[in-house]
Amino acid sequence: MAGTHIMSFDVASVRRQFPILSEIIDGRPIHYLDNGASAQTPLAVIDAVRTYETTGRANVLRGVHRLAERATESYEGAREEVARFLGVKPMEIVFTGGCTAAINLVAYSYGSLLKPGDRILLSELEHHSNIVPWQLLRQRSGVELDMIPVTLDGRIDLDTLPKLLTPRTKLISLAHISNVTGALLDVRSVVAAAEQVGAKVMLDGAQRAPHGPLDLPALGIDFYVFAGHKAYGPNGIGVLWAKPELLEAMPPFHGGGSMIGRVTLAETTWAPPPRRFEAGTPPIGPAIGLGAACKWMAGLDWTAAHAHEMALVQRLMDGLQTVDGTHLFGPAGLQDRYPVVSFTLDGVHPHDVAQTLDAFGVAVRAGHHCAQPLMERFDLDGTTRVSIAPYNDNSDIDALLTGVQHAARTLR
Amino acid sequence: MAGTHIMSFDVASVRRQFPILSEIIDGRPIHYLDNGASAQTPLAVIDAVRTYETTGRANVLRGVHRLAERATESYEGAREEVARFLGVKPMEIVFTGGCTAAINLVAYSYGSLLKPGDRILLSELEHHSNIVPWQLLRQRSGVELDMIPVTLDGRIDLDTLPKLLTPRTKLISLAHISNVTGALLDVRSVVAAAEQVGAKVMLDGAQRAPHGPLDLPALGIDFYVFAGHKAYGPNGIGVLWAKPELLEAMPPFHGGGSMIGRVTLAETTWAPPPRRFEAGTPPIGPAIGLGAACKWMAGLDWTAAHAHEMALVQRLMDGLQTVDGTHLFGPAGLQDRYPVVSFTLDGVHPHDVAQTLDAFGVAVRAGHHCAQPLMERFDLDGTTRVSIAPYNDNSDIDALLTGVQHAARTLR
Amino acid sequence: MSDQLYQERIVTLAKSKTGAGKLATPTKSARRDNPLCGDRVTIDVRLDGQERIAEIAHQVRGCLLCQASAAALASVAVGRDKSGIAEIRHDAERALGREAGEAGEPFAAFAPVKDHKSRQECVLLPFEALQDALA
Amino acid sequence: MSDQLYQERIVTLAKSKTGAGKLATPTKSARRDNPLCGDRVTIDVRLDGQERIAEIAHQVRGCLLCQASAAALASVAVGRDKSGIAEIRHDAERALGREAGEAGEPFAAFAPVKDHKSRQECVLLPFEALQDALA
Ligand SMILES: Cc1ncc(COP(=O)(O)O)c(C=O)c1O
Ligand SMILES: Cc1ncc(COP(=O)(O)O)c(C=O)c1O
Repeated sequence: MAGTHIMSFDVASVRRQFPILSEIIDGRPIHYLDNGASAQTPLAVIDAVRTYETTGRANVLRGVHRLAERATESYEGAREEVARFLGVKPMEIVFTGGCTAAINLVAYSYGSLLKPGDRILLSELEHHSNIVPWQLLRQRSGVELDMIPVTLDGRIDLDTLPKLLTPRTKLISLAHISNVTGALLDVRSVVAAAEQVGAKVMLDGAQRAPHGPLDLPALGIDFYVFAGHKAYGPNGIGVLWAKPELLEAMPPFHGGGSMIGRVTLAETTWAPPPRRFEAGTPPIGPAIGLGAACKWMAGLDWTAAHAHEMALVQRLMDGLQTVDGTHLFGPAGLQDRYPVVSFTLDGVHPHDVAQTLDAFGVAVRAGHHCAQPLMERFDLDGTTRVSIAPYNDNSDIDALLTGVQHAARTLR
Repeated sequence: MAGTHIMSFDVASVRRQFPILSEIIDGRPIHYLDNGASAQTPLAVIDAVRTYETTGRANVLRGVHRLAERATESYEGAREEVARFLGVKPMEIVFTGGCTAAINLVAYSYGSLLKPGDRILLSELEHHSNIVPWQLLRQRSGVELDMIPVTLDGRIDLDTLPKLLTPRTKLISLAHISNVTGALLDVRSVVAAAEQVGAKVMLDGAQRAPHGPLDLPALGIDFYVFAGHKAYGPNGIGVLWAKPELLEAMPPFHGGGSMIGRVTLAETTWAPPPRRFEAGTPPIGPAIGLGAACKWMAGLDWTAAHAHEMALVQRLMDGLQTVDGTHLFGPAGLQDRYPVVSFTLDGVHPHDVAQTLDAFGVAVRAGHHCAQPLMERFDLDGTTRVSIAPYNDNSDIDALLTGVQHAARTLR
Repeated sequence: MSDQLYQERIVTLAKSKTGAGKLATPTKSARRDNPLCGDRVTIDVRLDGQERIAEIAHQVRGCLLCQASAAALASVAVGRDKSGIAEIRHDAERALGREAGEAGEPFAAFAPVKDHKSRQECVLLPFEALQDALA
Repeated sequence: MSDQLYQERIVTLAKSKTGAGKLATPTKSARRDNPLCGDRVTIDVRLDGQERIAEIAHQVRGCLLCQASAAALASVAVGRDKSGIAEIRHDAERALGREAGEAGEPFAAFAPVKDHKSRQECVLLPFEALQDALA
C-alpha cells in the first residue's frame, strides 16, 4: 500500500482497523476523502458498542442490577476517556446528541443569561451549526451578532478583532479549524483579545477533534464542542466541554429524567452538571463508542499521523496544480492548516466534479459545506472538498487526481 | 424453555434472537425484567447498524458519492419503517435524540406558539420527561400547568377531565401507558374531551411502542413520541410524530445544518418538516437501528405476544400474593393494562428488594421511576417494578418470586 | 471508471445553453434554490394572450444536470401553458424513474440519473422555478 | 444466590435503629436527598459548648444500607465535632474502597458495598446530612 514509507507512519496497519476500507463497492475499493463530513469508524469502536449491546445493555445511573452497573460504568468510563482526550476533568464533559446539539445547548442555556444588546462575535466562515443557533437566540432575546470577515486565503481575519470587539461582546464562537478551507485558528490571539473585553471564547472543534488529543486548559478557552461521528465514533453523540464555573451557572436546557434534584408539581430543582444537561436516557451506546474512539485516537502517534496527512495534502495540491483551471480555496501552504482542501475547477460545477470522482471510487463532498455565508462572500457556487484522515494514502490522492483530470477533459 | 406452550407463542425462538439473553453473567443467566427502563436488542438491529458502519457509512442528504447515497437511503428507509409502524406518512416522522428530546422539541417549538395564560394539562403519574419540559416552558412563557389526579389503582382519573379542561387549555400531554403502574390510557375519552375545548393531544408512547405496531390516525391524537432504546432499538434515537399541519406551523428548535432553506448573515429561512427539526448530522446509525427494530416488531404476532406477556403478568401477580406483605400498586386485573407491574414489600425498601433480586440474576428497577409526583401523592418511598417483554418467560417470573421471598425472609 | 451519469447527450444539452440568459421584459419570473446543494435557477417567461409561453430564458447557477435540464426545458417550452409544462414534467419524472412509463424526448436523456437519487432534484429544479413563475 | 451485600452485620445494624427518631430541641438539623434513588435522611443534633455532638437522631427514608449507615453513625457520633465526624467518614470511604487503608469499626461492616458502586451513595448520605448540619 502506498504511503507506508512516509515518515515511518504505518498507514497499512491503520487501514486494517477500518473494516469499510477493505469493502469492494460496485467492483471498486473506496477512496474515502469525505472525512470532514463523517469519518469512518475502526473495529475498536464497533466492538465496544457491540459489547455493550450484547453483554451490558441497560439504562444508566438509576439501576442496581449488574447490567445497569455495567452500563453505568461503561458510560462514565467513556466520559473519562473523552475528558482525557481533551485534557480536562470528566465532570466537565456533557454528552449531547451531536456537535450541533452541543452548540444549541450553549445558545439556549448560556444564551439565556445574556441581555438584549449583548453581542456575540462569529466569523463569516462558520458552519451553519455555529450561525443559526445564534440567529435563533437573537430572535428570542435581542442579542446582536457580529461577523469577523475572512481573508482571501480563507482564514478568519483576526486583524479586524480590535474593531469588532466591544464591551458588550459576551462570547466569541469560532471554528477551531474551518470545514471549508482547513485553516487553523490562532486561538492564542483570540483569547488574548477576548480577555481585553471580558468575552468568553467557544471553539467549534468539529474539524479539529478528528486529528488527535487536545489540551483545552492550555488554550485558555471557555467552551469546546465536537461531534462523535467525525472523530471515528458513532452517530448520535457529541460533546460539550465548558469551564466548571460556567456549567454551574448555566440553567438547564432540555427537561426530563436524570437532570433533576427533586420534582414536585409546583417546582423542580436541578442536578449539578453534567447531569443537569443530560435530560432523559442519554445516548449510552454512542457515548461508549465515542469513548473507544477517543482511546483509539490517543493510541496513534499523531506527530507521524499529522505529517502523513500533510504529506498527502502536499501531494494533492501539487497534483491539482497540474490540472488546467483548478483554483485552491484556502491557505496556500501547509502552515497552520489541517488536511481539509477545497478547490474549484473552471467551467465544471463542484457537484459534477464530485459525481465524476464517485465514478472513480473517490468520495469527496461538493457544494456549500453548510457555509453559505462564506460561499456568498466569495461568490462561489460551492467547492469540491477533500478531507483527509490518517488512514488515507497516496492511492486515494492519485485516484482523485485522475478523476479531476477526467472531469476537466470531459465536462467542459 | 418455559412459556413456549402459552398461546402457541414461541418464546424460545424470540429469545434466540437476543444475544444478551444467552450470556452468563457472574455464573448466572440473566432474567431481564427491566424492559421499561431499556429493552434488549435483537441481532437484526445490531446487524443493521453494523452493516451501515462497515459498508455504507457516510453523512446523509448532502453527498453525491455512493456511500452517501447508501447512507441516505438507509436513513430515509428507517423513517419509512418507523412511519409504517405508527401507521403514518414518513414525512411526518421527526427523528430526535430520544423520547425526552422529542418532548422538549414540542415544548420549545409548539410551546413558543402558546401565550401567557394558556394551559397545558398533564397528569400526576407522568414521567419527569413529560413534566419538567412543561415546567421550563412555564418559566419561559407564563403558560399554566394543570394536573389530572390518579386513582387509587394507578390510573389517570379521567372523570376529573370536565372540571380541569378550560377554553385556555391548548394541549393535553399524557402517558399512553404509565411506566409505574402499566395502566393504559383511555385515549378515546381524552380525545373526545379535548375536542370540546379545542385542545391538542400528545401521547408519551415510551412504554407503548415496545408492545407492537400502532395506528396513530385512528387514535385521533396530534403528537406522539417514543424512545428507540425501549423499543429494542439503539440509544440516541427517539421519534416525534405530529400532524403535518402542526409540524408545518412549528418554528425550528435547534439551529444548524440541514434545517435551513438559505442562510445569510442577516437572516435564515427554514426547510420544510421533518428537516426543519433535524438540525445537524442526525443520529444516522441509531435511526437505522430503530428502523430495523420497528421492522422486527412488525414481524411478531402481537396477539400471541401480548397474550404471552399478560400470562406472565398473571403468574407474577399470583406469585406475589403468596408473599406476606406485598402490595401491588396499579390496576388489579389484566384489563386495559400492559405488562408493567409495580409492588411494595412491607418493611423492605424497594432498592433492597431489587438488590436482592440481582443476586438471583433478576434485573428489575426500584425507586421513583422518574415519577416523583406520583410517589409523593401516594406517600411511597418507591416501588419495585417488573416490566416484561415478549422474550421473557416463566423462568424469569419464577426466579423473581424466589428472590422476593428471600428478601421478605432475610431483610425484615 | 463508469461515470455513466454524464453521457454525451446530457453534456451536449448542457453545453447547448439553449435559452440561457435573461428576458428584457419578462411577464413573470421565479427563482428556486435547492438548499441541500445550493443550486439556483431563475426563469423568465413572456406569456402570450392565452397564458402560453412566448419566450423563455433561464439563469442557472448549478450543476451540469441542472443546466442540461434547463436547456431541455427551454427547447420545448414555447407555445405551452401551465398544463403543457406539467405534461412535459411527467417526461422528466419518468426518465428519473419516479413515475411509471416511458419518458418522451428530450427528457429521455436523463435516464442515467435514475440511479442517482441525490441528483434528481437537480433535474427537477428548472421545472420548479418555471412552475412557480406560471402559478 | 450470592447476595453478599446484605451480610448479617449490615442487616443487624439497620435493625438496631440506633439513634432513629427526632430530637425535641435540636441545635441544628439538615436533610439530604439522593435525587437518583430518592433516599432521604434528616439528622438532628444537639451540640455542647465546644461544638461537640451531645445528642443525635436521624430519620431515614431509604434503603437498608442507608439505615445501617445512619445507625452506625449515631452509635459513634456523640462527643465528636466536625473534624471528628470527618475522621470517621474516612472509615466509611475506606470500607467502600474509595480511599486506601483499612476501615475502622463500625464502618468496616460496609465492605461488601465496595463492589456495588451504585449503592455507595446510600452509605454516605447520612454523613452528607450530618456534615451539612455541622457546617
Ligand atoms: C413514560 C415515559 N416517558 C418518557 C420516558 C423518557 O424516555 P427517555 O429517557 O428514553 O428519553 C420514559 C423512560 O424513561 C418513560 O417511561
Ligand atoms: C466546523 C463544523 N461545525 C459543526 C458541524 C456540525 O456537526 P454535526 O453535523 O455533526 O452536528 C460540522 C459538521 O457538519 C462542522 O464541520
